[in-house]
Amino acid sequence: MLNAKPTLKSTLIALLYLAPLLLIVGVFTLWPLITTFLMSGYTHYNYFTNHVGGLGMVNFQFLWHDPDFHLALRNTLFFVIGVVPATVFLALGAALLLNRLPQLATFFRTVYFLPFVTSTVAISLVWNWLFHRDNGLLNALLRTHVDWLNDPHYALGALIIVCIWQNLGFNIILFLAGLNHLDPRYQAAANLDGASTWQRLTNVTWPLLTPMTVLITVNAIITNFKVFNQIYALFHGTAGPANADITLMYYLYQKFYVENQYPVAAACGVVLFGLILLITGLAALYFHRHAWWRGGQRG
Amino acid sequence: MQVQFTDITLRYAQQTVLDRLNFTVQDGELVALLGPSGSGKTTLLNLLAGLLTPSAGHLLFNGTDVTHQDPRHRHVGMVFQDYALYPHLSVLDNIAFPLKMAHVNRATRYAQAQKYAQLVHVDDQLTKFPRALSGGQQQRVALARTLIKQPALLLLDEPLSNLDAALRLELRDEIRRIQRLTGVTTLLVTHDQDDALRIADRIIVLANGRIQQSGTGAALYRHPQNQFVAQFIGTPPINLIDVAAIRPFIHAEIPPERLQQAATFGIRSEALTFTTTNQPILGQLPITLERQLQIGRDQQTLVHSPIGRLISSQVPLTGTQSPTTLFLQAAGSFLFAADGRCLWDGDADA
Amino acid sequence: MQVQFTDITLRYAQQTVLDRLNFTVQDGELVALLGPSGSGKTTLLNLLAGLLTPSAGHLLFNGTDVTHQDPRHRHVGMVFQDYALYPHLSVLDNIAFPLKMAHVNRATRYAQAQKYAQLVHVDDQLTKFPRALSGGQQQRVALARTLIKQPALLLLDEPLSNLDAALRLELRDEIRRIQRLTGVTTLLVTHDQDDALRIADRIIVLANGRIQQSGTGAALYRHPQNQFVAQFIGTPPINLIDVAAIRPFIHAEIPPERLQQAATFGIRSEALTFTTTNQPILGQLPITLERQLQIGRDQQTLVHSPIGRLISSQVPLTGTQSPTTLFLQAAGSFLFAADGRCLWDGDADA
Amino acid sequence: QSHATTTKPVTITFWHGMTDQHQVTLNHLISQFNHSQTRYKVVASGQGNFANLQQKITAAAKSQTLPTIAQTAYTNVPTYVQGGFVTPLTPYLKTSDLKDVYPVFLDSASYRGKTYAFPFSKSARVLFYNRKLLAQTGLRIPKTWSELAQDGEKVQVQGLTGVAFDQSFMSELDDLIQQTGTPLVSDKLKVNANSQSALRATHVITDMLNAKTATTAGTDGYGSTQFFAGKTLFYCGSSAAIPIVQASAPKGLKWGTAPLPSYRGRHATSIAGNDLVLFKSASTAQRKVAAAFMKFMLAKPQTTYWAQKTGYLPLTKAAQKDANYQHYLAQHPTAKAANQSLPFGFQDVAFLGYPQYLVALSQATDKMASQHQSPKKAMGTLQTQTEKIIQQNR
Amino acid sequence: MKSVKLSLTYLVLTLGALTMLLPFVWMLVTSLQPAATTFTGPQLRLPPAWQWLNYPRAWHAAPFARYCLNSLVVTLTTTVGQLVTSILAAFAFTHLRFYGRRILFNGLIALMMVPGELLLIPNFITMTRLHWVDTYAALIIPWLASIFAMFTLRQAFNTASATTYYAARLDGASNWQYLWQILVPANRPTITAVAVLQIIGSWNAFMWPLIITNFPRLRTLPVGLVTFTSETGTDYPLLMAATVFVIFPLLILYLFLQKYLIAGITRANLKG
Ligand SMILES: Nc1ncnc2c1ncn2[C@@H]1O[C@H](COP(=O)(O)OP(=O)(O)OP(=O)(O)O)[C@@H](O)[C@H]1O
Ligand SMILES: Nc1ncnc2c1ncn2[C@@H]1O[C@H](COP(=O)(O)OP(=O)(O)OP(=O)(O)O)[C@@H](O)[C@H]1O
Ligand SMILES: [Mg+2]
Ligand SMILES: [Mg+2]
Repeated sequence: MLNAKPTLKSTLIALLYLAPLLLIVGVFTLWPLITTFLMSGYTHYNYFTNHVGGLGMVNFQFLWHDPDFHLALRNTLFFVIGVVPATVFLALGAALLLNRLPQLATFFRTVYFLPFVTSTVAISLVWNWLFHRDNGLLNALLRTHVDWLNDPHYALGALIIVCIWQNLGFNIILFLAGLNHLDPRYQAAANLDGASTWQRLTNVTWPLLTPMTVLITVNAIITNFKVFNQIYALFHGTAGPANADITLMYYLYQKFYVENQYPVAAACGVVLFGLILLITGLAALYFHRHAWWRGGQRG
Repeated sequence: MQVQFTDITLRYAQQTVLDRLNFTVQDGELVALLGPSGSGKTTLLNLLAGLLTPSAGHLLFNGTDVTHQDPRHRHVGMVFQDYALYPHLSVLDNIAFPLKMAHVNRATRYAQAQKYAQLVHVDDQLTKFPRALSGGQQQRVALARTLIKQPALLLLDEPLSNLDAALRLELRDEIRRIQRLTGVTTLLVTHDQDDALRIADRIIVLANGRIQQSGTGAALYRHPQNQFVAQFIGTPPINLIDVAAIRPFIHAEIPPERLQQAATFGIRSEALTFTTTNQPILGQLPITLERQLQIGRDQQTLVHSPIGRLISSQVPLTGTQSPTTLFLQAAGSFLFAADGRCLWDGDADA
Repeated sequence: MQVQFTDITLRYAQQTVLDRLNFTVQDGELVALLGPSGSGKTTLLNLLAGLLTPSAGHLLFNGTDVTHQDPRHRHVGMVFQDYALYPHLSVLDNIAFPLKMAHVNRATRYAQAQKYAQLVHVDDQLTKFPRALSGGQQQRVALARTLIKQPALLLLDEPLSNLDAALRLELRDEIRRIQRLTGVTTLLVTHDQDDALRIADRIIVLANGRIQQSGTGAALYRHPQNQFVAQFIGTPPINLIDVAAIRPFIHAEIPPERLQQAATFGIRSEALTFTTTNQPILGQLPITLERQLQIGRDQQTLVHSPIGRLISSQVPLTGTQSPTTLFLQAAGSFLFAADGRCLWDGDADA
Repeated sequence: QSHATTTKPVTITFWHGMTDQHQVTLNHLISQFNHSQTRYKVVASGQGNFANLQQKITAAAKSQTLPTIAQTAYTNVPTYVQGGFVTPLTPYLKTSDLKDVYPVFLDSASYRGKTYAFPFSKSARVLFYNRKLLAQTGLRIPKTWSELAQDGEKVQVQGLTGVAFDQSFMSELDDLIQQTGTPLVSDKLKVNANSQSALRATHVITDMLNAKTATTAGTDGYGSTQFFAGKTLFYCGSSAAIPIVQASAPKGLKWGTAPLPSYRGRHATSIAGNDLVLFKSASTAQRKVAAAFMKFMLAKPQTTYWAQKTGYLPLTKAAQKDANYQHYLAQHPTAKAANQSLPFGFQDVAFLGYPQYLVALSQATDKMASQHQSPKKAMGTLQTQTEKIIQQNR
Repeated sequence: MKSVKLSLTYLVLTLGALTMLLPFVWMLVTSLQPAATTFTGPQLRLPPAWQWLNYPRAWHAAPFARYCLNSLVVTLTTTVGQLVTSILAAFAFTHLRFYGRRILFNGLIALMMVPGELLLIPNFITMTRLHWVDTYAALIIPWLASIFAMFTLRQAFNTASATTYYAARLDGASNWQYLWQILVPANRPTITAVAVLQIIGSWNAFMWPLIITNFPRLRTLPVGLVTFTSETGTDYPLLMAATVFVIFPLLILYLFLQKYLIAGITRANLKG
């Protein structure tokens, strides 16, 4: 209860509640992860016969020296930094706007949800058109003549835009659910306390939304670190012009499924995993410091 | 700030909570709002604060129509019935919040907050979050948060209900003092008639969507305009008897046509006396003593009489001699019509 | 159910809220828990309910140690200070919830819920959700929900604080009636001493982590064991004067060594009388009248005297003749040591 | 796998990456095979597109749940051999069975002296041309790459583009270097990416690109998009795309196909496409069935039917000479070019690490196309990368 | 002032909505184009003649009826399963005290970071060991747990009123009863949101169903969409037509669930 301490019995009971999830996650996520970790240390490994020539850091050394990997790493970090904050803030903004609509809220919510169900193929085709150098809408609007998708300078930016746009609906839904949970009394109280709309947002809504923000941020970091499908679709199966959009995940995919470099792919997976862990950890730490008001009891 | 309700009606889905309300609160007045639970007191405050918009009618502040004005611009401070403290802010930050919104600098606002925390005796809880406060502590923080912004209109929704008697008296007087000092127009919702009678300039009794009566505490107590008010104000509650039953016992002169129209006879507990005083007497009632109760320095006596059970607060604690008759004083006796109207008031009319 | 606290201590992070508490509540007893805001009343109820586990000590129900028993198996009913209604259930479902948990069939449980809703007068709100209820209505729903399960131990945390006087009296008596009828052991937290004095078999005063005194209402009022209790119980609050200041005015005999040890002299408002009665008198005080206040049928008089400002409730409303001396009755006068202990009690010792 | 009984036919499973109409055609042929006798049965199942199919084979190989045969590129054979799950066809297909097959299909299909891959869905690269523009500009179909380059320059002033490539021009580059006589990677696994002749050949394309007389398709994927816009004279594409080009060409556009131009007097056209492989896990009986099915597919009626319906190349000389097929060519003149290319068709040598090499090649061409990297630099990188790949996989 | 703000809000939202609508409209328009016209590059232009027949053609290009049934079965079971396992776990993390709670939770969050592409083949091997290839079990069981769903629900449960929990426990509810009778209904919007996201995830799952099944009998709708792409190009009109009927059920479902995304009761009129 309020100040209860864990006991053996309570731990057993909790494990019963956790068992289904743990079982499935253990078998289908943890176990493959372990095999991947192991594989990343194999040298002269025959993937099919399972013959292990030896153990070592060769695969990591390979990554260390591979310029493509460096590029992928740089692109990925750049991409995540470009996408995550924008995703969180745009989704929050849109959710806040949607939340206060007196009319047509359902309509707008549905529309914003559309990209999430529309097929990636259709989306990438439309963006292909929007970004097209000659008959693209973007160039027409901006009065430019940029080859967004085929110019290595712009291709990563284009990908960032597409990813932000596409994940918006998903995050809006989550933020709307979060906003729904807020007690309107706090808004009323802040209103009476003289808070402007902006002050209400920064001083009341935003801190109270912390749990949802943590969720969305962590999730955005994770999914964007793992971005692959959008690249594949947007650049017609390549990693963009001159590898401009190669990400760690694309690199991993290519090494594993195209080049049959299984241990290298595993090593890349390990690096990717470690990297996400690090960044997510930092984000969580940041939010943790800002959310301890929930009390030590739960949280 | 002068506040004026003109023909204000408020309906929720099925129910009309306030029905064409008209009244004015003068600038600097402290008005207590009394009324049964669910009568619309909180609703009324919410209307004033701008958190609800009336279904019909207009709300004027100093003569300006503010019916549709944003709450933020009304300069209203409100203690919510359930406090609505910000869960993510410490006590100090909660209290300082309105000042922060007004862009008061950090040092000044914390100094102020500290001062108000002291005022409501939560200065030893400043770093705690609301979750870790007791009910009464939360209520006090809410009060401090409201007072600190020095609003033009102060709305207090049962701000002291969770405090112990001593603290309650202290804070009640403190509120009164501050109110006097700053001259802020104040509406105080309370269920404690003692509070209302003691600090309010005027009391408004709200029930069934309408204002039943408005006036000073003494006026309401001594000259209720209808049976509801008579019944609602005063402990122990007024004794209500069928007029037909009591008629034989009344010897003094009550205008007969009034007696004719009346349906109910009301007797305050202090109007049933053991001895006669220099006050006019209406009659005498034979009684048998049923039970006596000492509450603090106060005693109540439950007696049995031919017209039913009655409560008197004027029978001394009996050692041996038990009274057999009680006198019925005119002051404190009322006649009510079937629709509740007060037809005759022993204090004023006798 | 008999409830026994043995050496129970409860600490939060920084603060010891309850400090080696020992007391017993007998089976069928109704005990009122009084104490200043933040003194740990809610904490104590939470301990009983099993929502908190004591940091040290044991809790016995009928002699069995239940310190670590699951709340669900304690057969405890509790009205929470903040009601804790289920937001997604209608009023009817809220009230019926405990019966649903007990697998009572649908028809029976709704019939029962209806009955209890009637009891607390929320039967016209049955289909509403908690958010659409007024504060007092929510509180009544919480009360009904607790009563319906007919617990073996009833814990009421200020269950009537948001109700108007009439309803409050009615429900208070209703609680008492049900309690008598079912013989359920009950702990009632209240800030209303009137409630406590009127329905409790016994009152426990909790402050500073300890039980200050326990006894009937009259005992606490007339024979407080320490200054805290004397101060805490009774309105208007007791007058407290420095012993040195009052000594010259005391003529009757008070044991001198007591007077020597004492630091403070306490005088209840009703011990300052206008006329002498057959009660022993300690002395006479010259006064000038400062202010008189009529509250309902009660009046309080603020007077100025050489020993400071005093409140008396025994000065009649003055028309013309204003009193110049007041008598100091023995009954209602107390001597307190510097540490608060009561050294001499005018009622018992004089 | 279940053993064949007298009553129950021996069943083999066949994974392929054919979709839509091609799948229909394939299924038709398979059911013909199944009905042609009662002892064998082929059960085919589509596994998505080729990328999906590769993933499935990898997964199945790893977990030892492979089918009997599967469609795959012969360039994967070295990897499969190393993984030890593919078996040579030689014991089951006699040389006589294959003698009529165009040698180009078989030459590189053998690895370390054994034949593992059976040609299946093959295509060649051809030159598409815009008849109207050709007539307008008075140009002829170029016979050589230099003609093509000159044509590009000539029409540039009229706002026209000479040639459009697909997203990557690596096939064309491969062809050009092959035509110098020293292929990018020789049979002895010698890498010739940055040889003088290879660089010169590379310049043929990059010079055009830099002069903007040629374009790559970029994210359009296929050069045909450009070609259809009517401002491009030529388009280098796969013969497999002809049916689709046919269907989607704008109304007014008249176009034809021709074999790719020659370079330095030599013709060479790379053959792309997929083959069939037989997996080791198959029982002897199944292997025999697989062989029977392959032979069935080589028979004239099947081969011609397959070629006509899908636009893939006919596999045998007999099929090409077949009157039926000739009639088809007459009606579909655009299909001729690919067939004409067959005599000088070639396939890359397969070696362990080929997929890595392919990625490196594609990156090199991409760098030249989108970053205008010099051939010297790009091909130099390719040279070292490829050498390293071959070295590591030795 | 208020109305200016409001119209600004509408303006911004409408602009956003247009970009959101565009791909969808494009999809619809393309699905009605004559075959292969879009091969000339993506552009929004009305078809010269509306090819309604694209829909039946696309429908018959692959066993979509069968796929649809499979998709339904898989989506329903996995979504319900995920919700159940996630709800149970989220409850344990928020309302139960046990040793290693923090570590276990953080460990699970870390597992969210494992790239799915790495899991494919090891899981396939597990499936073959279990002899589950080509069974519904393979399609369903690995997806019965979702750490993301658990995480979302845990965040929601964490903000639930503590006293309500205590009240329910005192009212005789076991943890189990509290969970299902109070906590879950009270968090309906979040649970619906999670469900919607999971449904979409399962419905669009492509790689796993393809890898784990060898025959059309057990395949799901997205696998059917591969029919329209080949090595030389994609038949966009048919693909889009198929896509439209593949995602149509999701839209209907979303419209239906929309009202549950908003908590009707807890958002009743503002109260003091
Ligand atoms: N979770 C907590 N963490 C730390 N301190 C707490 C916590 N809960 C309560 N307290 C402190 O414990 C003390 C007793 O609290 P409790 O709620 O029992 O008081 P109470 O007697 O019920 O007061 P009230 O009459 O105001 O409701 C208070 O000082 C409060 O601040
Ligand atoms: N959101 C709502 N929807 C419907 N009815 C409501 C709503 N809010 C309040 N009510 C009803 O309006 C009436 C007045 O409520 P209000 O809260 O103003 O009462 P109150 O006078 O403050 O009562 P209390 O003293 O119990 O707090 C009550 O009957 C209540 O049930
Ligand atoms: Mg209220
Ligand atoms: Mg409390």
